[in-house]
Amino acid sequence: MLDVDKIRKDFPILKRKINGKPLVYFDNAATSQKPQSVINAITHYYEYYNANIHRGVHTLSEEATEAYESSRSKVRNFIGAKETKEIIFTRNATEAINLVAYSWARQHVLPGDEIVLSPAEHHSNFVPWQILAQERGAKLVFLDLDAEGIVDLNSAAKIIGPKTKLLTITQMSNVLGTIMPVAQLAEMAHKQGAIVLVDGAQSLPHLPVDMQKLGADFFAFSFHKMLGPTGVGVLWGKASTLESMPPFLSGGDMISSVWRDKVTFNSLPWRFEAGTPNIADVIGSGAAITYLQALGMENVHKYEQELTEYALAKLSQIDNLAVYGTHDVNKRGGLISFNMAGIHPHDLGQILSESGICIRVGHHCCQPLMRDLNVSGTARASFYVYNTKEEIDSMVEALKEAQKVLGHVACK
Amino acid sequence: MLDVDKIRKDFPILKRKINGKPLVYFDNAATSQKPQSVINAITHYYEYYNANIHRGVHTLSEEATEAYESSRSKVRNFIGAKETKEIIFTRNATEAINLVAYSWARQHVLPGDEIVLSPAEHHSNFVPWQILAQERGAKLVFLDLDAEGIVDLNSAAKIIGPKTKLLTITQMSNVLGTIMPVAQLAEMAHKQGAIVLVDGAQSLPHLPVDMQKLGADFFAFSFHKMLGPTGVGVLWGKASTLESMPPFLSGGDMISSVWRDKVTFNSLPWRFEAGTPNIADVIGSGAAITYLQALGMENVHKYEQELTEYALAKLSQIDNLAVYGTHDVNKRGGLISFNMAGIHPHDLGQILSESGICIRVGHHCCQPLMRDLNVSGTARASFYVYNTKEEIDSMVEALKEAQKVLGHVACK
Amino acid sequence: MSLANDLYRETILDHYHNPRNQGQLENPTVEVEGVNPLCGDELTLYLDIDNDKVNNVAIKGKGCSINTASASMMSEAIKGESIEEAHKIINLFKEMMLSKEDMAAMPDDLEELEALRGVRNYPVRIKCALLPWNTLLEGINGIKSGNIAHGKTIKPHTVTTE
Amino acid sequence: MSLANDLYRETILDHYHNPRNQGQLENPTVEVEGVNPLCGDELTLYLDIDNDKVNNVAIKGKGCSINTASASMMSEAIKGESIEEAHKIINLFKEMMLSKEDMAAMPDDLEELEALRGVRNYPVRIKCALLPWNTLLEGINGIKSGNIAHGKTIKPHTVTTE
Ligand SMILES: Cc1ncc(COP(=O)(O)O)c(C=O)c1O
Ligand SMILES: Cc1ncc(COP(=O)(O)O)c(C=O)c1O
Repeated sequence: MLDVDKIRKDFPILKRKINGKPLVYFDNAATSQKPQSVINAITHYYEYYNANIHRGVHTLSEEATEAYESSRSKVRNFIGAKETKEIIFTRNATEAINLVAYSWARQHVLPGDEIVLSPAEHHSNFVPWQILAQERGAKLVFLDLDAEGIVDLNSAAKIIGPKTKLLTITQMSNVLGTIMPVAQLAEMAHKQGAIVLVDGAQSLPHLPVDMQKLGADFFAFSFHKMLGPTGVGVLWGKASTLESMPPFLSGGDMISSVWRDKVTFNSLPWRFEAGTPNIADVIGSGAAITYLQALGMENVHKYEQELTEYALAKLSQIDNLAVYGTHDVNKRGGLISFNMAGIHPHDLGQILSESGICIRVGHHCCQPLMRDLNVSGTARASFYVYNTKEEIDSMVEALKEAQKVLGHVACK
Repeated sequence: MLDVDKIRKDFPILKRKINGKPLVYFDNAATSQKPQSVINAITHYYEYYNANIHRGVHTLSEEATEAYESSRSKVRNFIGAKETKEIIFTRNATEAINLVAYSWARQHVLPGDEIVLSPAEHHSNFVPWQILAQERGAKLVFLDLDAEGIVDLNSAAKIIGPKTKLLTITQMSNVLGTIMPVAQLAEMAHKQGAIVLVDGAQSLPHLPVDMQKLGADFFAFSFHKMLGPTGVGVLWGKASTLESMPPFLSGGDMISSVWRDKVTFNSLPWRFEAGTPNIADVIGSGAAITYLQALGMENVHKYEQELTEYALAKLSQIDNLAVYGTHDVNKRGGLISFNMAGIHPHDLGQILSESGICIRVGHHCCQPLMRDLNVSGTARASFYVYNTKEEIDSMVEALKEAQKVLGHVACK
Repeated sequence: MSLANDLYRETILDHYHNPRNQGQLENPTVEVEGVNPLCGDELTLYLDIDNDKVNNVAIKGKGCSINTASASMMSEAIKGESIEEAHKIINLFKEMMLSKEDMAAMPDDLEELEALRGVRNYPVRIKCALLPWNTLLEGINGIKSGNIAHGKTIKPHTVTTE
Repeated sequence: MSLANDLYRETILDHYHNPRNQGQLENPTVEVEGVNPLCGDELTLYLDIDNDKVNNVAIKGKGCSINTASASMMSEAIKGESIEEAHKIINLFKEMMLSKEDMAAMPDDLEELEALRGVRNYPVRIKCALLPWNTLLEGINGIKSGNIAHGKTIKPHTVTTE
């Protein structure tokens, strides 16, 4: 199990007070906090061996190249990819998904093809496909969610069919917290000859995930949500699929030879990394993996389940508070969306903030789901390894306080 | 004038020794070193107010949003842009140029159109246009360089014509160091109704540049070359031009409203910033601007001219050493490419590195220019505000040493 | 709690819980949609304008307390006013929200709007308060410029920090 | 200077300044281009292969000292050898460059290649040393697999850190 007291000491921001109260950071699904080791990896790079990579023969450049590429190996190991060339560094999960939309999909998606996705996709795994579908005359087809907020496999078996060219789905909903049956869906899609993209932005930071078991062809995530710095995402892709794809962004470092009238491209993974990469933060991301691996992803997941169980029980004691998605902690991760009758989430977020408690409110970049739920937004508390039950208690107190300030108006 | 002793104390990496010798960093055109204030801005963000921006109501998110957007204002002010909405944060200059290639050019460049560029463009301002031209049946047309390595205006007047749809040109060559007559070229292009993109990756870090005088429609640069962190670039565009462009990357934060079957996009500049941005490094980039503005870009430029004049004089004393590009420091910046007869630049770079001197060797992502010069590569020393004449002396000594080790073989 | 002083004053809560001029008009001169992409506030404004006068206004939408209260107060402030007067009120309000210095108190007949002054201290919420006003501005500018045919809907413009 | 011991040994400088088997063949069995995108080294290898034997080899290219010397030594090592033997030599050389542990000395007839052992300590230069060998490998594999028609050119493959 996790030694949370010890973990908390690794996160300098947790010393912060807001309005005299200790910071309670429950906005981890938006972005996580960073341990000292990640911050130090970045600082050490800038203070000791900052240089541009790949094309340098001098000492700094060699050291920087070595550290940058060793982060790639760490990613490979962390997600169980077969080869380092399957790991492509992007700015964030959003860019990773766009890379697939521009480079793979614009080669393969034809008029009449279907792109199947869940109605709970984040805008980043939704809008690129909406634009593509419109451009290509393809069709977006939505899976159904069951009462618990999980993709319904029976109905999926009917929806995924011979016209399906791509199945794209989040492994964990960033609104409902639900874990989607990705492996089963991938199997259905593959039987139909479709390609499968899994959005791991919410799952990989919190669950053990293994590319050899997931059944996906592409997997996208962001480091800033998993203790790493802002500015780094990853697209994992099966080598054979990536090999067949044309470049997306072009420029320095992704070429092999350039003439006035022709060009040959570099091999994987560099073919998809144009220009000077975010060297410092890729190195910092390596440190984030080291930190998570030391904790153990099984332990991370178990601890968050414990927090979630505790929080769900506490929240159920508040009147007029509704939680979205399943209450079964075996089917969900540590993020909880809720609404309080008569109180707009925006107001809730503000009142909690006065007590130093950071939650996220709004549509969470999931407007289609908000429309399905018929709400303009929700309040969302999301946990990570440094959160505690005491912090959950503080939140529950603050929620009750908010009810007093803004009052549930029965007659509205 | 600059107080270089004081400046050097601001750069922690300059304390480093390599093989017992002080680091001499002359690879600034590849990436610059970072002052403590930039490193601290990043560290402070992570240790004190790290949060996702724009959609948060809690304190950390408000503070982070404020800091992120204030970097945008600093950029606006630094480059003399009219409005903050003209400043779009990207990963690097390469991505900024690709944004124009995907979003603007794919709307406007038609078969038979001409894209005019110099033969000295960096791959990042070359390959995207080569790919586009091929895709669209458009034509790349090359300007001529004069004997000094500067675009020839007389011949340009003949080359830029009614078929020209885009003129794209670097303001300073990253191989020759030459400053290109961008304003005059832009005027010619505008007379023909063309759009003008200026690659400012090498110029903005070293010269005063003002969008109101430059005459460009787009301007691209990278912060890592101007004392800022890796992972941040900027595309500046005229508001009216940007307004007319469709989104490039899509996903979170760049939308206004999303339905299952339609989407509306956010206003500028956010329409072009999809997903969680590189928050920490954008904030760090703001600190880099503050640092440069305190020095004064006129002073930066003058000091580098002084170094360049000194270096050119010293290098001219070495036998069999040829410098590329003009020797007139009023027409060039502080980067010098050279070759020594009989010694491959790769070997030169390695030997200098043994003495702690970092220069760049190779094709500098300018293979078309290398082919024009009929060399496989050059050695390049590039200066910045913390470099000194003593460091240039060390390099000159090391070059002479290299000549002894590898020997100029007259009979080859 | 300073929040109660700044943000959740009684006037605001009153307008939030009982917003005025809710609903929609049968045959509006113009219908304007406003949306705040960052927090999801949405509203539609129905304006009945004739002879340069705002005869009637109705509001449909979901928003937070600040947004709802601001829209509600706005509807009361402009109903029956000339377009010119409406412009003045919009400007006064935006100045109160956005100007760096502390602006003088609102004129007596707009005194109620003072309740929203505290919002200034909460940058994120300023957008909530401004959304109805910017939407209104777009509506009356659309009519004045003659760009908008009678009965037409003006589609969501996006609200920024301006 | 340790560099002189590791990298710029006399044997290497000799091959750099006077590279063997330079030029091109009139009617090669196969012509292979190799390029190192990271530093710009380029070379073309002409191979005359008959009855599973490397009858002749010629090299055209521009490269640094390590690259040039490595290509030159390689050409001497494989000329006249059977394809099978050439494979063995390639493997031995790659092992010397890439294996984590220090490999045993090269057999006597390949002793000269020992001069390149020091390159191991300079990761960036390993690619320079390997480029000719990887290019050769591509050439003989192309012939063996029967994929390559007589006289055909194999286009640049890209060299990575493997
Ligand atoms: C002239 C020029 N343009 C573009 C670039 C590309 O910059 P980046 O790699 O930061 O995208 C460079 C830097 O190498 C450059 O020198
Ligand atoms: C499920 C999901 N997908 C994608 C994203 C996009 O991540 P990023 O903004 O880092 O690109 C997020 C994060 O907000 C998410 O929760």
